[in-house]
Amino acid sequence: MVADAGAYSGPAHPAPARGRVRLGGVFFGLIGGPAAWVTQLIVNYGLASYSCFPRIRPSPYGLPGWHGIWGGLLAINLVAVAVTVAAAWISFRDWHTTRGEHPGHSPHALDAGEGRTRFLALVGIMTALGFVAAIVFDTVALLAVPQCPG
Amino acid sequence: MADPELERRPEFATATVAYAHDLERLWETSPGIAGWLSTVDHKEIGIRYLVTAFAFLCAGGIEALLMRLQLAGPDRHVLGPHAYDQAFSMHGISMIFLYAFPVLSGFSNYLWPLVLGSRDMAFPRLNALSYWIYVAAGLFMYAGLAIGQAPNDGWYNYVPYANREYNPGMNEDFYSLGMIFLGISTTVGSINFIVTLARTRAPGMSVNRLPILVWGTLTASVANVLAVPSVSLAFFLLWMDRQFGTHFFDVPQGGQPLLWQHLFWMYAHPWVYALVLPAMGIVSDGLPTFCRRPLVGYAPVALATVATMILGFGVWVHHMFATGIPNLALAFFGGASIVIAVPSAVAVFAWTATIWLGRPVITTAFLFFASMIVLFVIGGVSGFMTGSVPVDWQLTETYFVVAHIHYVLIGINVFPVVGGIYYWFPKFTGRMLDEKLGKWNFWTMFIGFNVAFLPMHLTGLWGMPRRIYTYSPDMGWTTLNAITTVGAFIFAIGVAMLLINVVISLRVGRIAGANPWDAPTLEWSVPSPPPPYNFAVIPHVASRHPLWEDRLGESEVTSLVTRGLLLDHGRETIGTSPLDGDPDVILKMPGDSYMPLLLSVGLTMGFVGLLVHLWWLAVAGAAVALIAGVVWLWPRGTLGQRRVRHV
Amino acid sequence: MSETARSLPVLPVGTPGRRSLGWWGMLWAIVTEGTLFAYLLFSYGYFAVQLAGNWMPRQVPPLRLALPGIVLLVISVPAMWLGSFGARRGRTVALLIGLVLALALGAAFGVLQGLDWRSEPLTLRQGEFGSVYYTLTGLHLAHLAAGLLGLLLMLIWSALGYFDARRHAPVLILAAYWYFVVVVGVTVFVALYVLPRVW
Amino acid sequence: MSIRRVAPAAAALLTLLAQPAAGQRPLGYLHGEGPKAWPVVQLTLGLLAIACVVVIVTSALVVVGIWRRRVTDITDIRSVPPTRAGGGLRWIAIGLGISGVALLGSLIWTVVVLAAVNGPSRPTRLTIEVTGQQWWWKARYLDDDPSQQFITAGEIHIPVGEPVRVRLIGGDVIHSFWVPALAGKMETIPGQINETWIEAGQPGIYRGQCSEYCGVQHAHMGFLVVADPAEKFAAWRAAQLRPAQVAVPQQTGATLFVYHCGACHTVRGTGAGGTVAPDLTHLMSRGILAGDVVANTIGNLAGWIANPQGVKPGTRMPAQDLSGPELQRVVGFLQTLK
Repeated sequence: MVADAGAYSGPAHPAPARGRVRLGGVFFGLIGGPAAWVTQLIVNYGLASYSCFPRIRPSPYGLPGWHGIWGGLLAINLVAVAVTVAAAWISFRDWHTTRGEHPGHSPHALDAGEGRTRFLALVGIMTALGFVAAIVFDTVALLAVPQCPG
Repeated sequence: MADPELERRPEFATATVAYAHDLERLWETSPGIAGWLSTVDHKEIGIRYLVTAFAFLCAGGIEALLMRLQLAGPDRHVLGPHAYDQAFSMHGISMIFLYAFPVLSGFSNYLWPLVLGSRDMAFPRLNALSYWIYVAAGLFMYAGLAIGQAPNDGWYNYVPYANREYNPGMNEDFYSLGMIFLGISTTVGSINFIVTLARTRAPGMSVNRLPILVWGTLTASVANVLAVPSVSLAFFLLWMDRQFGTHFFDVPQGGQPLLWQHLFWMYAHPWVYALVLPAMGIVSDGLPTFCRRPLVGYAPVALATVATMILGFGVWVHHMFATGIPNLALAFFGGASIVIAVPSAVAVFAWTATIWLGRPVITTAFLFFASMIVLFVIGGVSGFMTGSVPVDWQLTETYFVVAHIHYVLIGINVFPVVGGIYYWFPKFTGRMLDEKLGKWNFWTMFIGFNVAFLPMHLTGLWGMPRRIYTYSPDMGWTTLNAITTVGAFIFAIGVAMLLINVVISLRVGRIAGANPWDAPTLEWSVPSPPPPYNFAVIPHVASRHPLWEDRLGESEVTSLVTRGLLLDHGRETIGTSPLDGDPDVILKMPGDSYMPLLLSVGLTMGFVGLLVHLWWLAVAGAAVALIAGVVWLWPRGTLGQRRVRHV
Repeated sequence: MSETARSLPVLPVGTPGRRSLGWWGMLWAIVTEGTLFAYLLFSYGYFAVQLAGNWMPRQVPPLRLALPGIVLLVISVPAMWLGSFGARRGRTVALLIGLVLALALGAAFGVLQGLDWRSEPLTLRQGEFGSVYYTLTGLHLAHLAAGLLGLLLMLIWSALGYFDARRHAPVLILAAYWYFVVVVGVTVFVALYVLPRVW
Repeated sequence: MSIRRVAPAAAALLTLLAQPAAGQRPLGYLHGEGPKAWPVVQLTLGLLAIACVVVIVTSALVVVGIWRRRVTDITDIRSVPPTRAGGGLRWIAIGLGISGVALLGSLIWTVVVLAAVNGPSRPTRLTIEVTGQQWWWKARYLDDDPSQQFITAGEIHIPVGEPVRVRLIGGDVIHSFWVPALAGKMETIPGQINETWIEAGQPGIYRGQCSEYCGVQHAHMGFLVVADPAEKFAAWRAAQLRPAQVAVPQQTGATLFVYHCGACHTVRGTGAGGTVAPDLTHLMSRGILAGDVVANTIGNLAGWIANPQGVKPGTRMPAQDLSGPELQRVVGFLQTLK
């Protein structure tokens, strides 16, 4: 058995630019959008369903005092969009500082995924943009469907 | 000088014959029944998972064929209503819980350490435990069928019908306890996958170099960790209601039937994605091999996998559109259910582009993978229709949904799985499956499946409700049902062809060699079948296609496959950091052990005791499990737990 | 072959603290068990919303035994911390003292909870609240029992000299689990004993 | 093949599937007969057309993609070296763009329909409380005046062209109220009250069916919704309010009925006052028996009473120990319940 400890020469590190970004920012970029989306979905669902189906029977015209929640629901969605855009921006910043991590332009980074730091930044951008779309899809409902069955 | 038992610099070299021989001695399972019962080799366990899952597939398939005979025409008497109800319930349970997920666990168990460049899963014994519990839980639920008291409320088991008042037999007790039992297996298996991924990859395998299969199973595992408690809790509460008179779902006392639906679907919707994402991963990894081209859009496809699962957690209410929830609240989930098509579209276009831009080599595995794209799209668009709230009010609980779920589960699970078997059988056994029989196998399954289930959409649109044991001739469903029954039998013949091919090829199949498909990933760098230690030297990965690097010519560095880390001071593998795969520990892996088996025997005793109210048996089972657990965890000198005292 | 060679560092062998696989496994076990309690608390909240005020028993569970119990359980956190601190530094005495204290405090909580059950006028079959109350506290007690068993094992293993400054992963793993049990205990306490009072 | 040519063709095919034989498929929902059903039918057909186009286009892409550069001899796999030809990302971008637009469009259409069928366009004058029971349907016609309320089973009459509110009660387990030609499903859930509404645009008999699995006879839990013109409906309603008149020749049959069946069934005007089974006061005004297992003919009625478990295995209705002549008398009495 050949013992040449110390003579190890592995390939280059997969993320040479990892020192240039903050790990917390990377994670926020990745989970900010999904977290905002899931929060607005569940909170809006709870409010919308409670306001016209409290307990055992529906309240066709809505609970007294709950008529104004439409604006609240919309506001929640806007906050969610803002958080997601912030996540996109942080990811974009990380992408900007690390895009030279590996040879190859950005389509190549999408296709092959080399350069771990810039890969995560790119994934963060896509995630956030995707979840902006998801939140918009939920907001469409708010614009058309009445709060209660009537 | 530091104690070499506690820290050392791993040697780096090429494997010699003597060294490989040492590894063989360290890692091999002892022969005979003793080794068979105590092995923790992930490859052995993976194969067992696959074989057991196929056994349950066949059982569920026989139930399906009986149902199809009953429904082949109006007013038939093949099965009575009681038998039919148990048949469709056991069919669902078998296919969803005992086949579809475990079969993917089988692939992942076998393949993960090989594609990740490791020597075993993070917790080999937990792996064995997970398998034994799976078998025990499956047999536990089938024991109900054997005594004619199988679960009879469908796989989603709505209360209050599942309550004791309406369902006084033991049927639902088998289901409740069986699902809690099975949940243990799923949970420990999932944790095992997650930690394996986080900690035991080959050096250099950063997260951007993971095969998509790994992304699929990882995502499914995280989802299971978060979702399985929901269903275990639901079944536990149901069992408490049934046995101890609690009031969770008991309406006269204020119990909430919709709470069951929430808990069940919060689990079951993510679960459905857990049944398909690893299978989509199989296609994402298999298709490029045969298209002679890396997968188009690795990053978007990896992201789509994860995003599907995240969105999958937010759509559980779309199973509850008809429960009276106000329309606005439903509309939010309608939006989520429609937007979930976006990541699916990413995957579909990535696969299609891979085919267009590659040079497809038409093998049986390729046919299964490529046909899956079409079946996936059909299952996807019918799912998209059910996401539209008002349309779903009509579609739900009709055969349209039955068609949808079969396109999803057969199209996106069975087809990739069978393709995966054609693809990896050479790796598993060292022999190729017969390609000629394979083509027959594919076309029979493909035609049979579509004959059975494509017309079923129309059966649904023409109003046939699901779970009815018979129908009258004036409903207009006779012809369609007859066609579906014919298709189901053709499909069954196709599955039988696969089994025949496996049996024949095991004996006379062409010898495969290490890499018969000229595939790019690490598992093809080791002999077929792989030695018990997988890798003589731990490889060092420099790209996502270690075996194609020379020809793709885009990486200025190359992965090291034949030269690598020598780890032979006992059963060892390398531990690496989660993001970048930097080596940070030399892991000592446990040897074979009877404790996983003993622990699952104890748990089985416990659950049987709870089922039949033999409390002493339950306590004895718990005691056996406890003893097995303590022995299992007892620190061992050879593991480095105890300091070796140099006197 | 790349010339950007990196020499491999000296690596620890076996199960060094938080690099051990067991620690990572425990983290995820905590995640899944925590989720279990989250779903149960969700069910509790669901009943609270659906049944409004009509489901609380006339007497909410008394604090007489529960309050001292939860205080003891919280005090077990520094005890457990002392134990794991001792393990990390190889100070066996601190390790043993911490483990014994945590074991005693945890057991005391269990005994008080058991006494509480006995003195409780509520029963398992008494409405939703009774069902939720016993299921939540019962599941927590089951997790506590597992923790106590773990503590007992750690005591035995420590006494046998299995742990030192370099090898102590099981203690850290158990400590993580124990903190989880305490957090769940406090959450359950707040949900069952405090919230009904401030409603 | 362009999408523009495929879409109308698919839509035409779907319309063909939906329209001609509607009457032969009484539970089909590709045709609707009321303002609540029409927008949903259009949406269903629209989404179905989109779905078909997507399937056809992607299948064609896959098949052509395989065909054009295929290698059939698999022993050659090594002779086809792996390469990375560029341009694949464009596929994903274009595909995402098209599907995103289609999805957003479908969602907007969905919420518009959802808003349209959210509630009746006019105030409702009639509310029917429908209870799902294992395995039959009870309907109580509500009225502010208790004397104007009555209960019937299996057959719900409504006035044509008028929205009717349906209040859904779960009698035992969860069932689902579904009249495909008029509206989608709504579950009847014990412990909560759901509300929906239906409106028939045309007079007719619409078949309904329980559509949530509810036990062994889930298959036989049908009902009928009969939409009548206003006058006819009013006459029916007036008739239903009347108690039964027991003619002298039927006295024995009525007594036997009260003794054997009265604990479960009600016939107003007799001593039979049970509430766990269908109200039979106007049994002969209904076309179906036992949750639509059989048509309401004299033979079926006698057979059903004589051997309920044979007709509908698992039904809650127990067999009665009636001799042949007794059975005839009971059936004879029931035949008078017009």
